[in-house]
Amino acid sequence: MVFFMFLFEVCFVFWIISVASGPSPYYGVVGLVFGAVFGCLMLVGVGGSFISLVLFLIYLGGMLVVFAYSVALTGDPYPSAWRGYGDLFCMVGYVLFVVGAVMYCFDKWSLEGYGDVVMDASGLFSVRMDYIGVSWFYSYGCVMFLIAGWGLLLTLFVVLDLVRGLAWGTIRSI
Amino acid sequence: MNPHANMIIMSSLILGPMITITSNHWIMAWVGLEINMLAIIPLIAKQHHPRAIEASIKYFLTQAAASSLLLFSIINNVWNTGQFDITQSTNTMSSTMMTAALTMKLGLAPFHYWLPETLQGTTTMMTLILTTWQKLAPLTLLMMINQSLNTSLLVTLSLLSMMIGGWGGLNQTQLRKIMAFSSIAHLGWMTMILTLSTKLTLLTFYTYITLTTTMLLTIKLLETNKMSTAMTSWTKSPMLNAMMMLNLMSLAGLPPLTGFMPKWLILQELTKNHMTIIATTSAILSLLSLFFYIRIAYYSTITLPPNMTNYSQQWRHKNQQKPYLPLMIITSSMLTPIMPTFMMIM
Amino acid sequence: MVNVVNFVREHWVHILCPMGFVIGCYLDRRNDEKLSTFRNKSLLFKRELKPGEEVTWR
Amino acid sequence: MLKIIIPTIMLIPTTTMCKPTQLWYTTLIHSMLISLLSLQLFYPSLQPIMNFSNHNMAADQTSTPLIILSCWLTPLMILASQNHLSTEPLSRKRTFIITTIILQMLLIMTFSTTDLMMFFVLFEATLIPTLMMITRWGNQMERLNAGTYFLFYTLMGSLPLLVALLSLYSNTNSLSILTMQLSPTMLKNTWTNSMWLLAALTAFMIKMPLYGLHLWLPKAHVEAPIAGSMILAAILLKLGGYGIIRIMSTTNFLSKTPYYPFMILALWGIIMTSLICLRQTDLKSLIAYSSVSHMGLVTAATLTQTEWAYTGAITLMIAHGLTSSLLFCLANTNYERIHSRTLLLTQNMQLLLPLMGTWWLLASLTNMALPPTINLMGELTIITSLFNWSNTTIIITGLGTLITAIYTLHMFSSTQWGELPQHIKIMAPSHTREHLIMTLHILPMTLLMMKPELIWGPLYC
Repeated sequence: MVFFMFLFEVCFVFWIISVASGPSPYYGVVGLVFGAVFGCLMLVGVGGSFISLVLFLIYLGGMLVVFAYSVALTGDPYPSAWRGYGDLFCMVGYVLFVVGAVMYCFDKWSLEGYGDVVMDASGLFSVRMDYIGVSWFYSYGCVMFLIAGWGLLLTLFVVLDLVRGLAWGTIRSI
Repeated sequence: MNPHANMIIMSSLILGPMITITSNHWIMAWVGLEINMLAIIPLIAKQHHPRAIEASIKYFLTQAAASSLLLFSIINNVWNTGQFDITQSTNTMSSTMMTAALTMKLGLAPFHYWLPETLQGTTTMMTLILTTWQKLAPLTLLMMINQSLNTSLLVTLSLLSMMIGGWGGLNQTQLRKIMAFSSIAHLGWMTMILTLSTKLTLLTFYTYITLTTTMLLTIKLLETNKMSTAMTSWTKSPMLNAMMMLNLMSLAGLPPLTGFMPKWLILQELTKNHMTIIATTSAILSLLSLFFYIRIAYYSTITLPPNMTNYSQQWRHKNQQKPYLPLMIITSSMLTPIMPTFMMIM
Repeated sequence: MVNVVNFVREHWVHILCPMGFVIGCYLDRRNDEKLSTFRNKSLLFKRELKPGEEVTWR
Repeated sequence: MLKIIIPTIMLIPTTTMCKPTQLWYTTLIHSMLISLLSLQLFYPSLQPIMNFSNHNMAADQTSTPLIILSCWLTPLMILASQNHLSTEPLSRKRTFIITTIILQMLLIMTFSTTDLMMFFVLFEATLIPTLMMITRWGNQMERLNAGTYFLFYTLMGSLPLLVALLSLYSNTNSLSILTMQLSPTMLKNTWTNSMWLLAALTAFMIKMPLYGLHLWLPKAHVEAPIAGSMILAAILLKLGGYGIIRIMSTTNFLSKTPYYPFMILALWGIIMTSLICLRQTDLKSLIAYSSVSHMGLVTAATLTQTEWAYTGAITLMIAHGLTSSLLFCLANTNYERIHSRTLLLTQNMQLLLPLMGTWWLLASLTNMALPPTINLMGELTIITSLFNWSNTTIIITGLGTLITAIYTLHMFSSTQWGELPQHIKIMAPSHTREHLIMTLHILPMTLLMMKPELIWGPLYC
């Protein structure tokens, strides 16, 4: 399991680097989706299988929105992948930044405890801890749910309106 | 824009800050901010002009960064205190980060760079919304967490934004950019007093809204976007133009006018707390803003060019009578005597 | 009659300042009374009416 | 007090609604009536009490002459601006007159308020009408620069004053002028109190103006229209002196050391500005610098804080107010004919305008403080009190009076005698209106010569 976790983490970082350094938004979205997949797998690794499933679905939905945004904002007919040294510098710089930040943060904020909590129930509970959230969601979170739904609807409208443009299908004027 | 879509977007624009203001839960406050931010993007980009699109992207990027920072600090706060309650954000580091995020949303220095660009990119009415309505939600959140804010940090930020608001505006010729810098300086006054007295923050905010609204509506009515068109605006509505000078003086906070009232009370509160030097500094920094206000006044009211109009057919400008504008001018210039009432209400 | 109406219409603005003076006199007098009532409450400064005097604040 | 203020306020609708042909004389007559009405304030000021009007307003011996002077100046300003505004459209004439009326109203309230905070607010409030008058109705393009100088110099000084007043308020919980002397917190001679005093005095020193802080004044005077110059020289400078007298009463017992820089600058300024007057080519600038020189005497007097000094300061303020206003009016009559302020271009005026020559003579004589003018009374009292404060000041003050006499004579002789300039082809004769202005300036001076205790201030009572 430890090896799997390590694999997931490496893949997560790899895809996030691809988002950070990729010149074209199309591939950036792909990178985000795969990053989300591995992030959710990491969550499974620490024991939150249900929450990772929910998160994965929401991420996929969100990615579609992001994808729509990026399509709207670029309208790039020939998306380009990595090429040249500039992207390489971006990548290396980002890795260095992440490593530095993690080292710094581990010192400063003592974040060691973040991964240790396992979401299994303990004591007399027979339900897993992250399932309790589901019941809470349907009892207390109704209004929140409605508002979040309104937010998604609004996002749809916003994207549609932005994509509509003047005469073009996308906003090419940038 | 499609009227239905417009209605949905406008109602969300109103709904967002409402959710933020009424919520007691950090996540709901964050959701309100997000809804608000999403709703205003198509309104900024309404003309689909390159500058408008640029403005909307700048706005989106800044606000999204601020939102994510806010969300992170919320989570951090929850991790440390176990509380989603807004008023209980007692963790020092997360409250500092919240300050950074919210001031970024407000456009306070040193996170102010997006504000003049965005305001210059859009229409005057959107400038009005951006400088007044959009400040409401972040400012409310700041006031709600004012117990755990760091006074010296806020005072530093506010002095910085007073300086930047003053110095930045000196070099501008576009009225909307000048209004952006004026907004930065006023926000400085609001955050200055935030940890000492939130009621004064509110009062400052109200007067700021009144003054800025009047000013921008006047700009809208006279269609003066820059200093050179301000030169000839007196042909359109001479009286309104003369009143614009009073309004500008009021924005600068010259004594008998409305703008002086919040400054007076803030200086009093600061002196009461033995922050005399800071009070003097901030009072003198307001002179920087006065300089560019008075420059606008010189251009629009004081100096009349010998030639009639630089633009052809300026006199054909359709003069729309706005019945609310005289009322707003009166409130924005003569409200200081009402101060005792304010103090009693609050 | 027409002359009077015309005269009034021509010169009515001249009444504003004297009217202001009358109002001002009235308000000043009221303030004087208020202040002297306040003064007459104090044991040190209060004053009885002299014969032939109507008010104490002159 | 309300019986002066409310008619003044009612003068504004009168101005906006009176018939266009009657505009000048309606406003003139009504404002003149108001100023005559204000003379009744002299009666209670002869008793040693604060004359309360209501619980916010009171007038005492210090403020009464200044209130009456500001009432007196408004009809004169309206009278003097008629030619200057003759080419303007009607609505702007009305706006101009309303500006002067608002200024009068604010000045009355400033001088009569009993609360230092109200005093500050109204003191600042006079800035806006004055700024409008200077920058909107001035003649040259430099007026914008002058307006900026005027506004920023004054505000730079008065914002520390605001903070100083607020800190005094948070210490003593009252800013009433009447009870200020009784407050115990200002007794100690500490750094804090010295800094407080510095902050509180600088605003008034700039307004006075003290030598070194005076650069805004010649600019403003030169660029302002005639009404602006008159009100600036006659009243607005006196706001500074009045403010110093009021603030000084709060700091009765402080040691004298913090005043030394101000005192030195004031005394040195008397000499320096008089010398500057000697080499001026600009008539209005010369009169402005002469104001600075006279105000230096007033500043020095108010800093010594004796009864005699206050008396001299008030007397000199009133005398100088009338004199400098008269001089500006005279300069303006030349300016309206020659369209230049240069001394060299306005020579031998007494040949062209003989009666004006008489007014010039009288004005010059009062300006150099010839006996028995009230200028002399003021200067003599101030010099005596300064001599009492320190014997060596007699050198500076004596020299100051000497140079004052020299430059006044220089001004008089270079305008009235000499070669008639070649470029004058057509010269309008002097109007009755102009003679009326001069008379209305000279008349109060002459009358005050006969009954000086009206402006004698605290010493008489």
